[in-house]
Amino acid sequence: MDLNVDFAGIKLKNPLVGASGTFGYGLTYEKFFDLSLIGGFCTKGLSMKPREGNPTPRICETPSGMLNAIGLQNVGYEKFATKKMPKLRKISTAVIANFFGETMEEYIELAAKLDALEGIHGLEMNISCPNVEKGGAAFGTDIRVTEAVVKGCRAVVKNKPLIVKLSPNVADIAEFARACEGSGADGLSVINTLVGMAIDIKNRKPILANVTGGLSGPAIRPVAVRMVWQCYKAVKIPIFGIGGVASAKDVVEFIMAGASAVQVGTMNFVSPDIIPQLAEELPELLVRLGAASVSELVGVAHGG
Amino acid sequence: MDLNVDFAGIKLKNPLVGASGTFGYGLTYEKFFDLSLIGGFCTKGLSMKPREGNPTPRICETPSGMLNAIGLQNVGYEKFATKKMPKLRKISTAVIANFFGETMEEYIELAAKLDALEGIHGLEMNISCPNVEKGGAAFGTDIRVTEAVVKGCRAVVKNKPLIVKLSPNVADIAEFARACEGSGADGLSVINTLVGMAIDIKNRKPILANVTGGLSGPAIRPVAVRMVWQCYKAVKIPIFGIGGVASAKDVVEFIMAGASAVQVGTMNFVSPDIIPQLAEELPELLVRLGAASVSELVGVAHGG
Amino acid sequence: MQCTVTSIQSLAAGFFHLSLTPEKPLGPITPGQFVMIRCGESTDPLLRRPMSVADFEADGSRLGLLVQIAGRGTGTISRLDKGDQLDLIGPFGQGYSVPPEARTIVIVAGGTGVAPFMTLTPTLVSQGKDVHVLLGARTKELLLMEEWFLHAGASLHVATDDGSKGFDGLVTALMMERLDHMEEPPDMALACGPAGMMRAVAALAEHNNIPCQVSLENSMACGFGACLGCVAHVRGEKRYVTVCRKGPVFDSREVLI
Amino acid sequence: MQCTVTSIQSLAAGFFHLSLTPEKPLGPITPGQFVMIRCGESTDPLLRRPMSVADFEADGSRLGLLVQIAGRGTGTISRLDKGDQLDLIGPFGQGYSVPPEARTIVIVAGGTGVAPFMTLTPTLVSQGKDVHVLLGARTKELLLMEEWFLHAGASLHVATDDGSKGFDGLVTALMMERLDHMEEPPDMALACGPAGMMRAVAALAEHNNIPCQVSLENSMACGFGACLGCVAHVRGEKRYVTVCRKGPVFDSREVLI
Ligand SMILES: Cc1cc2nc3c(=O)[nH]c(=O)nc-3n(C[C@H](O)[C@H](O)[C@H](O)COP(=O)(O)OP(=O)(O)OC[C@H]3O[C@@H](n4cnc5c(N)ncnc54)[C@H](O)[C@@H]3O)c2cc1C
Ligand SMILES: Cc1cc2nc3c(=O)[nH]c(=O)nc-3n(C[C@H](O)[C@H](O)[C@H](O)COP(=O)(O)OP(=O)(O)OC[C@H]3O[C@@H](n4cnc5c(N)ncnc54)[C@H](O)[C@@H]3O)c2cc1C
Ligand SMILES: Cc1cc2nc3c(=O)[nH]c(=O)nc-3n(C[C@H](O)[C@H](O)[C@H](O)COP(=O)(O)O)c2cc1C
Ligand SMILES: Cc1cc2nc3c(=O)[nH]c(=O)nc-3n(C[C@H](O)[C@H](O)[C@H](O)COP(=O)(O)O)c2cc1C
Ligand code: FES
Ligand code: FES
Repeated sequence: MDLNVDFAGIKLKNPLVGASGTFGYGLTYEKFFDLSLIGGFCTKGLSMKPREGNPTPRICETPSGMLNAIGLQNVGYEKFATKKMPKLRKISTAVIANFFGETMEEYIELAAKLDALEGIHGLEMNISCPNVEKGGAAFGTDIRVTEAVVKGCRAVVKNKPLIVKLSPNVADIAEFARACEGSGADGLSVINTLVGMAIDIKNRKPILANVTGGLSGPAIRPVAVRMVWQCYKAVKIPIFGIGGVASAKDVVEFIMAGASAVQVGTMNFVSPDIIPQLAEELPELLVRLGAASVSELVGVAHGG
Repeated sequence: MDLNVDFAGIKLKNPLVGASGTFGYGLTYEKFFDLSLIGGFCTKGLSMKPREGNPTPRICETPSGMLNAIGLQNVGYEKFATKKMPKLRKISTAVIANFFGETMEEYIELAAKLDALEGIHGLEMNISCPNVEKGGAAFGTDIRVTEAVVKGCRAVVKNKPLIVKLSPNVADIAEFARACEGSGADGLSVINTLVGMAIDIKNRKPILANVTGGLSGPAIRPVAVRMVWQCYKAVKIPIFGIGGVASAKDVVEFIMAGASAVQVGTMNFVSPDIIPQLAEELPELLVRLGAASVSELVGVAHGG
Repeated sequence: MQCTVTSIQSLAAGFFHLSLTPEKPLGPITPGQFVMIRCGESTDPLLRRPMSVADFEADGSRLGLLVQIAGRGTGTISRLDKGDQLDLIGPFGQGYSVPPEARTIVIVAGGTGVAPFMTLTPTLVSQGKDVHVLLGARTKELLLMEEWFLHAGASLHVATDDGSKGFDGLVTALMMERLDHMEEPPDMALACGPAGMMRAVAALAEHNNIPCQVSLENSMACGFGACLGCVAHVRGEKRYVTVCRKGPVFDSREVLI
Repeated sequence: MQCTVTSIQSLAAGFFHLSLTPEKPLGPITPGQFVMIRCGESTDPLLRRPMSVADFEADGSRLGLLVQIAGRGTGTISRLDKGDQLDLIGPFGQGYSVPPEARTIVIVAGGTGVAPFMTLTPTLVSQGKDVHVLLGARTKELLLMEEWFLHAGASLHVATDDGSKGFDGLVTALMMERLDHMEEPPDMALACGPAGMMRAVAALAEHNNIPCQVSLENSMACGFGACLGCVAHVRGEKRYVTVCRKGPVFDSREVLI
């Protein structure tokens, strides 16, 4: 069974990739399995400077999902490049650097650095984070800002595929997909978390210290599949399907909706070896579905 | 314990209302309990003419939720007014007429008729349905269209509270809340279903005949609570909290986020007598939380 | 309604029979009606699962279900033990209705589709009717409740897809064969099983001018007419009917199967 | 890792002890480490629940958990029977670490906080240390594992909030009283229990200049350092540490409790 996927030039040995923020810098999972078994992973979202993230509580379980308000805690570019990369270069798996900035300049500066960093196979721009220059609304919910930041990064990212991770908190995701494609993106990641919240009724206040958080897990899968479907209709660049993947069936669901590969997030917390497990189960399911490769199923649910 | 709520002039004997499309025309639930035990209910969405709805399959279960694409099947205004209302007038519970139109004119025509219909306590405008004049995008995802249709209905609804039910499939729900308030709405219902979909991997096509459907149930509760929270900050008119209510705890969560009352939808399917059950459990929970009435808890999670 | 599991018995690989005693009698039941069962207390799976009432006491003080393990919900139920509780609501829907003047009845059942006929067959026999039961399954081991129908006094014919027992082929082919054998066409056909089988039985019955009732297994969210999710198309009209309320048993000419 | 339940025993209303045999030994365990257990196969509840390892074999070929029914997850676990399977991963985190030179140890445990001390206490006693165990609970019936600690050779003192047994008051008040009674301050204090109790024990220990280790029970999504959800504030710095990886046991002066 051919599980290989060429995702915008990134060679994945299977279509299963660890999602940003749920996979650390990869090494956390080494105690559970051999990282070379998986297609690749996206790093925890990187910023120029280290960030300590939000106060606690940062997480909260919800029906078939969870809320997180980690606040983009990360070690920062320098430490990532000097402490994590040397180890990651030795592992035969695709390393995709997820990154963000608080300002347009920070995005561009970091994109340029990551583009030059040896051992990084692709860049994934997280545009769901607050734009401090624009009063804190997410970059990725304003179409003009999205275009500007993608174009800005595109101009400096010359060696590696540039993937844009879309925010689902918009009315028309297809419009954003087209804007990213038009601004030079090589691929899309669909979707980031939905904004949600929960209340601590005993203490009469939001559970999360940050008030709102990102909803992830199986609960959001129907929304994610729909958005992948819409993006597939809208653009020609490949799409990572993300949101609640928990079984080989779910992987195929995203692929048939139009994803070239999928990312697994929250379920890594529940079953840390879920990605290699899915890689093992996938071929059998594909055979049962009469498919000889992953690629022949991409978007088939859209019909002829 | 005082469970009474005055919702924009609609007297509810408790803050528990059946959500539109999950409660038929009320009478379906008479075999499970005495309808006078509940605060009220919203009718299945009404249109001027009867509608047969979408082809099947129309529903599909998802993790802690379900997708539906019923397609707004309903008996139409005339049959509702002549066949259902005579029975409903005999029941001591608030009857809120949920309605929609395919065009601005249909909305306004129907709003005027419902405003004049005896026994209806309030009107709930569903603005999540496709605008046929504008290529099928939902009325409620375009701020100008939302304002226009709310103003249009407001002008003819002279006797009864006019509640607008918001679509959650937007980037900034607060903007829509403000637009509705500014256009004369007396209350808001937050939220309608999220757009989702699921794929039948065996047959390589969407499960729902309509391709996409509305996601409801506990899965969406965190998104709904967040949107109620945002709307409460944005407007002064009362809010129905809707989305995944399954327990008395959930009721209080919505109230503390800013809802004056809640609507229960999908969980009616699982436990047809859940609304009177919640009405029974609520007082005890309120006592445990140190509250003497529902109203004193509205929005308390926002702090002083 | 909470019910106590009074017995749970494996019938064949992936099939079992559950006997239940409700807290309070459910009230009168008609064969072909169904209950909606809750599979666990979690919100995943969220919705109740529809199950035909198989054997039962007339007042609903005891009922049996014949369950095929199809997925997570039925899997959970299969792990219940005697003494455990099961939450169900119902009975719902319209069952089979056989007019007094019908003398010869052909019953066609596939898989757990035998459930509604467990109580109906002995009733019809006791009314002096000539009842022919045709049971189908993939293979011999999966023929459910053969003994029961033998004892019920019906004339029993079985079909297996692999020919391991009885007629070699689909139960609908067996039906065709039986219709050829009968001197007079039966007054009525009653069927329950997968959609494909329902379609074939309906076509055969129509072709032979036999009034036929089929049971539909559309996906259901509520089971009692509130969600409008389960609808079937009314034949020749642009109109839907709720399977849970107007069915699940329909005259085969009434709906598109 | 699948484990077989070899026994499940109710200890008091809402508390039970679970004995488990993993498919394969988990490997070496330190008291204070924890495992993450899956509560059912559904996605609701979704996340694993952290549980301290209570009693165990050194190689992790058997382990016991002391569980308080706090909600749905632990409720599900409480209904397991002998022979059932339980899915867990771990052990994770850093346990208690008592330096060889520490001679006198005060252990303060509330509720299921006794768990990590079930194996640690006899170990410390066997090393010739003078171990004082202070157990607290709301009322007499909820004092867990008293017998165990009596047999372990520690000097045992109990406190109940309602005075129904032992010291009348909080276990931290009992600790204060014991400290007054001791001729020399102990070399070390080890504590496990609710956050409020941890704060009080830490304050007392600090006030008396006793090195103190506390165990934190922050909410955890993963348990192994991947989600960054469980962090605690490092005292005096603008920096967080993961409780699941750098803890759950910390020197009380290291983190904000
Ligand atoms: C009126 C009626 C009576 C029924 N009577 C019986 C009976 O007596 N015995 C019995 O074993 N089964 C019966 N069924 C079918 C039974 O409801 C499904 O097998 C069950 O819902 C599957 O649940 P699950 O969680 O185990 O499987 P799931 O994990 O939900 O699904 C497994 C497979 O079953 C299909 N499925 C899911 N729900 C339904 C549904 N409502 N109808 C048909 N297929 C479905 C799915 O598409 C999937 O392919 C009846 C169905 C209806 C509508
Ligand atoms: C390192 C560690 C070790 C633990 N050891 C034990 C132990 O040995 N025995 C034991 O009985 N319990 C222990 N706990 C607490 C245990 O994890 C929670 O009681 C359990 O997760 C509750 O799950 P539930 O589904 O039953 O309750 P839920 O329905 O999830 O919640 C019920 C209540 O418990 C609270 N809660 C939920 N999750 C946690 C959590 N992770 N930490 C603290 N409170 C929580 C909720 O806020 C709520 O008030 C430990 C926790 C940690 C972090
Ligand atoms: C704890 C946590 C932290 C996350 N951090 C990031 C991040 O730093 N950058 C990012 O682009 N996405 C982040 N995400 C989003 C995930 O990568 C993924 O898009 C989302 O969780 C949906 O997938 P899932 O349902 O499989 O978890 C985070 C998600 C979780 C649960
Ligand atoms: C089967 C079904 C039909 C619905 N039909 C309507 C409708 O006609 N009009 C409307 O405004 N909302 C409709 N809704 C949305 C619900 O009223 C409610 O807003 C939504 O389901 C979220 O609440 P819940 O999670 O409690 O179900 C429908 C929902 C379901 C599940
Ligand atoms: S199942 Fe809900 S209407 Fe039939
Ligand atoms: S629980 Fe996930 S990092 Fe600690």
